[in-house]
Amino acid sequence: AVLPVNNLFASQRSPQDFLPLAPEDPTKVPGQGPSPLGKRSPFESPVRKPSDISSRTPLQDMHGTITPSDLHFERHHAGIPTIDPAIHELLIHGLVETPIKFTLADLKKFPSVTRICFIECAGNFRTGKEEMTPQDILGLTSQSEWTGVMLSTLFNEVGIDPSAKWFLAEGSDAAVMTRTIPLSKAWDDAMVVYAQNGEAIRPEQGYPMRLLLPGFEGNMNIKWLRRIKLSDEPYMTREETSKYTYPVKDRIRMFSFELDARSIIIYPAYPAKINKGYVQIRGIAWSGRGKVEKVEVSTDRGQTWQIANLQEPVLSKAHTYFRYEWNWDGDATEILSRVTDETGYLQPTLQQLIEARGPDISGYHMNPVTAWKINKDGTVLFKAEPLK
Amino acid sequence: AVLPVNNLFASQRSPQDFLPLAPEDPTKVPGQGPSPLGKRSPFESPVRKPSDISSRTPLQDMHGTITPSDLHFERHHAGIPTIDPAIHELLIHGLVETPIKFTLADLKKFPSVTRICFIECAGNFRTGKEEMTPQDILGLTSQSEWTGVMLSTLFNEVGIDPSAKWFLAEGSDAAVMTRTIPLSKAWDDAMVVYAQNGEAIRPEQGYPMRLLLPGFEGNMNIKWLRRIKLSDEPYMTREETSKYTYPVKDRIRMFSFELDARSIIIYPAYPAKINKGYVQIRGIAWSGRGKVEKVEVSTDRGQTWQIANLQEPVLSKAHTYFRYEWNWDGDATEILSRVTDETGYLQPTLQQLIEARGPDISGYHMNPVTAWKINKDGTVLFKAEPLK
Amino acid sequence: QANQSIKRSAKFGFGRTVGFPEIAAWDIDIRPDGMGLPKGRGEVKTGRLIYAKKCAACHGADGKETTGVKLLGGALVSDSLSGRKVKTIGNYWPFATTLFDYIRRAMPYNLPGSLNNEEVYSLSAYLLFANKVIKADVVLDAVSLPKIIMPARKLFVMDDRKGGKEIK
Amino acid sequence: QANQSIKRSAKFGFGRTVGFPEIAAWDIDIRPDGMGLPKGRGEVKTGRLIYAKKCAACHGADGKETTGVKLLGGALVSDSLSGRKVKTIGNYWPFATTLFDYIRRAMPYNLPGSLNNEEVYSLSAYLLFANKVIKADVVLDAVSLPKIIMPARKLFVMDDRKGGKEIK
Ligand code: HEC
Ligand code: HEC
Ligand SMILES: [Ca+2]
Ligand SMILES: [Ca+2]
Ligand SMILES: [Ca+2]
Ligand SMILES: [Ca+2]
Ligand SMILES: [Ca+2]
Ligand SMILES: [Ca+2]
Ligand SMILES: [Co+2]
Ligand SMILES: [Co+2]
Repeated sequence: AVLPVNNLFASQRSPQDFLPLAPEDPTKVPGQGPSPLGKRSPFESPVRKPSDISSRTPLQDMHGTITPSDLHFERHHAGIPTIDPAIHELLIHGLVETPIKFTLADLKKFPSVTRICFIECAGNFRTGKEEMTPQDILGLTSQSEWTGVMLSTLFNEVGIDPSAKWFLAEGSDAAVMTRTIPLSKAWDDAMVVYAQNGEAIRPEQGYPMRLLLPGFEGNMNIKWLRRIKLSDEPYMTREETSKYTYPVKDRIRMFSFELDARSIIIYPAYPAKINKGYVQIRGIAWSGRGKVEKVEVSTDRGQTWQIANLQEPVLSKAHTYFRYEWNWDGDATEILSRVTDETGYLQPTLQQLIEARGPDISGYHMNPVTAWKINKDGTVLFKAEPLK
Repeated sequence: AVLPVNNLFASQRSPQDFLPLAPEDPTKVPGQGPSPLGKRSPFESPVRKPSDISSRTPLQDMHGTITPSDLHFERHHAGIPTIDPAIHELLIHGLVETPIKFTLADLKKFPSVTRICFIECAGNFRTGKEEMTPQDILGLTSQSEWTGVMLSTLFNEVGIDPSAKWFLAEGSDAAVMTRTIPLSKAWDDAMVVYAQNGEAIRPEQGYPMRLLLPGFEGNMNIKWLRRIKLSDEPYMTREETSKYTYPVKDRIRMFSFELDARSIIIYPAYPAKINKGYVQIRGIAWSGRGKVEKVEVSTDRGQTWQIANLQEPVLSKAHTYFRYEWNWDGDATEILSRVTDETGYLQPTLQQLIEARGPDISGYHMNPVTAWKINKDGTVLFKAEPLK
Repeated sequence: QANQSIKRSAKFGFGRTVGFPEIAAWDIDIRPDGMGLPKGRGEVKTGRLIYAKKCAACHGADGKETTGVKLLGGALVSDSLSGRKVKTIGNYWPFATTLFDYIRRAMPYNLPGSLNNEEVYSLSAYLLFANKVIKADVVLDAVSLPKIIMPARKLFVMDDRKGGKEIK
Repeated sequence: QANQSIKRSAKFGFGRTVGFPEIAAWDIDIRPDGMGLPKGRGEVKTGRLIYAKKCAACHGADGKETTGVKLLGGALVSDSLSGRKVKTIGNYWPFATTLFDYIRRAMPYNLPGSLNNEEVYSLSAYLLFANKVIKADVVLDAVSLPKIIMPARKLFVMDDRKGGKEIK
């Protein structure tokens, strides 16, 4: 289990790259004094992998469950708006007694609530080649400690008409992103959050306020939230019809909000190289439907499964770190993980998903068990199973 | 309970300061695309308050329990060393079977463990004037999700001689900081950690590795750890004799490791201004001896006490967020909080501490109940009680 | 964990009550039944002209993908339901109202919110025509647009996963 | 939470066994019983000269605080046990070995680790003399240094808090 320093971002940084200078004996040189804001060590530079429309969290580098805010994945449909928090308002209207606009300062006056949960893009799964890292495969999921106000608190404030069954949430970005959400989610655990990991929510995550729908498709957690409208029927917006829908046999499934349980081993994973002997297998598991009940790891290509250790505390709809102590005998093999959530759902194989949904299976809500191939020389490759 | 945007750092930034430009209607302007690393909103700039020797976490701005890594308090005695993680080694020797040096890569091969806990400077208490923020009074405490290896794992690896009762821990900074710690802490919950909030530990917190002694004086959690020596008696280093000791009546108490339970209201607090009516009182409570059992809040100068809500999950030796729903009738008053930990210890008043320790009471291990004065105009001031 | 659902009839009184004009300025959503559609009308031939000027650069001259050419905004037009490889308005969009709503709020990508209602009706007409959903002479307005039955409508089903053990 | 104490007799085998010379290079600690003290010796008068050159700038010409002058490194010298306001070597340090250990590892602040053992013995001698702990003619070495009984020694007690309800 060699995890050499600076291998973490091997894909971004070659060993030839310039490394900063450090004194040979740091005990002989007084160091820099205190400062208003800390910085990373110049020897560490974790990065998201950006594309035109998203950027991915370096899961393989995560030693815990809270994603550093500047490494939280991004997905936006018209870029990150710059919003003046003194001007921004949230309007709640439609089937309500009193339409009200709330400023950020207003929101902060309401009872505040904090919860840790993941946000994951519904399209979070890539495959195709062996040289893929956890970040490449599943980097569109991140976890934060969110603080804000329960949506139910705001809904009680405006007064909800009994005929309301849905609410439209709309962003203040250039896509004016819109999704319809069942009202029941508001009475369950939806929040409007303004803080992330203790401080103000980051611009990429919706500054100054976003909707938080624990366990639901990332896209529905409308960022830069400016409007909520109560309605008796859904709006069939572009993001809930043209996008975030997927073929299931001869039909197209829409309004599939909950993200089914999944897991991934993040170590050892490409491009790590391991040695014979003790190897701690590490990964994360989560479910949009509640708590992780158990994670099983197989080190023999899925023939037998062993229970992994779950890092306490195990929270609902939250990335849960798991670990499994392995002694690698040096033979080529495949290692896999699978999660069972508290509803009894067991993470399926790709084959099971294809059987359930048909051969036209697409990129949304794909949560198959993923395997890593361990070669005799200790190198690790992604087992990129074909989609058909 | 007005908490206007940007009031958070009122002490650092005056309203006249330049604020960034934002488009009048952000829905009409495509925003910036994805990037490798996120940034704060230009409208938010939380900062630590640095002195020559330390910097303080802006507790009043914290909406959760995990301190953003770049806002973690600092205390160092000879500055922050720059350490090349490829060269740095940790030596464990003394009363051991086999003296061993571990590189960072070696440490990462061992079974890893994650835990959330606070680190607090034993000298974390300032008083003296009414215009003090929670950051000024108690900013030398912060909380992170730490990952590393149990010290017991490393001790099993080197083999501990039965005569060993203490271990010396030494840093690689220019102070070559040294403290002696009872061996029992290693068999209990001590760790050598290399990750903080998911990523590599920050330079100010000991990059590439530090000792973590949950609940013990911050100073003992030796940063930039380079050496551990097992011994049958303590070393009486400068930091455990000349410093981190304090008068208790006619004696000087040394080796007082555990930080007794304490709490502080962080909202409303100076310089906030509140309005008549609903105000959510918020704060943090913690104990170096285990879990927070309960937090009580008084809104009538300590005459009566009510139970505050504790944010779940409540973890051992961890900052625990509490909230209390208050209706302010507009009269001048004082608000206070006090914590009871799972050992039954109730946070004392300053008077009780003076009674217990005598009038020479000093800056270490001072955990008195602190009060905020609410004036009729809604302004809030620290009730700076005199130390004698 | 955090879901202490706070039900209270007493109001906190924070926020600012707003009236019709202020709501109307933001109230841009459109429902499948046509609720929210503004006054105005649009024709295919006007739409074709606007499309050429404001949309073709990113979605192609005829809205279709040509092999080897990557469209910045993707294809919008397809011939039939059979070729489901490229998902477009013609073969994948269940409601015509979505088209009006989406174009008005988000397009053109470089100048979102810049089209007036007549332009949006016209573009919707042109794109529905190009996708063989309507004839060349159909005029779109708040009454006719929601009546259009989209070819893909019948394919769409609400989520039928029920949670629990089943893989679906 | 995280404390699954892992007791195993089997070794993981990670890390590198090191021998005496490599350990010795880092093994700078000194115990109250003198264990760790190196060869060499130092005298008050030599110490006074080194102090003036390398220490006085931050700790004052005579190691004492003068009203109105903020010493960068604080006072090191006091006259008696009575004036406990300024905590110094003379009135607050329980062990003389700590002085040698601390000066060698951390002083002078701007050039830590730059003093040789003879210099450290000499500085320790001078500072103990200035604090009226030893006479001007005492020679410090590995044998004599740990024998010094510091005035404050008798004041120090181990933590007597026992946890639980008691405020102490
Ligand atoms: C500068 C490039 C650009 C221009 C000009 C542009 N578009 Fe787009 N269009 C895009 C992009 C990019 C997307 C995908 C947006 C996203 O990521 O959600 C898109 C998406 C669309 C879609 C949704 C397609 C689907 O299947 O979901 C429609 C409809 C559309 N555009 C219509 C138009 C119309 C009509 C115009 C002209 C008024 C126009 N576009 C001009 C770039 C452009
Ligand atoms: C450039 C400034 C500077 C110089 C030069 C300097 N010191 Fe210091 N000294 C300090 C500072 C600053 C501290 C406090 C360090 C800390 O924060 O832990 C200190 C602390 C000390 C202490 C501990 C005091 C206590 O009560 O805990 C001793 C002893 C000491 N110095 C001795 C010396 C000696 C001997 C020399 C010369 C060889 C010296 N110093 C040179 C700045 C200096
Ligand atoms: Ca998303
Ligand atoms: Ca085998
Ligand atoms: Ca400290
Ligand atoms: Ca009153
Ligand atoms: Ca409308
Ligand atoms: Ca020694
Ligand atoms: Co998405
Ligand atoms: Co300190």
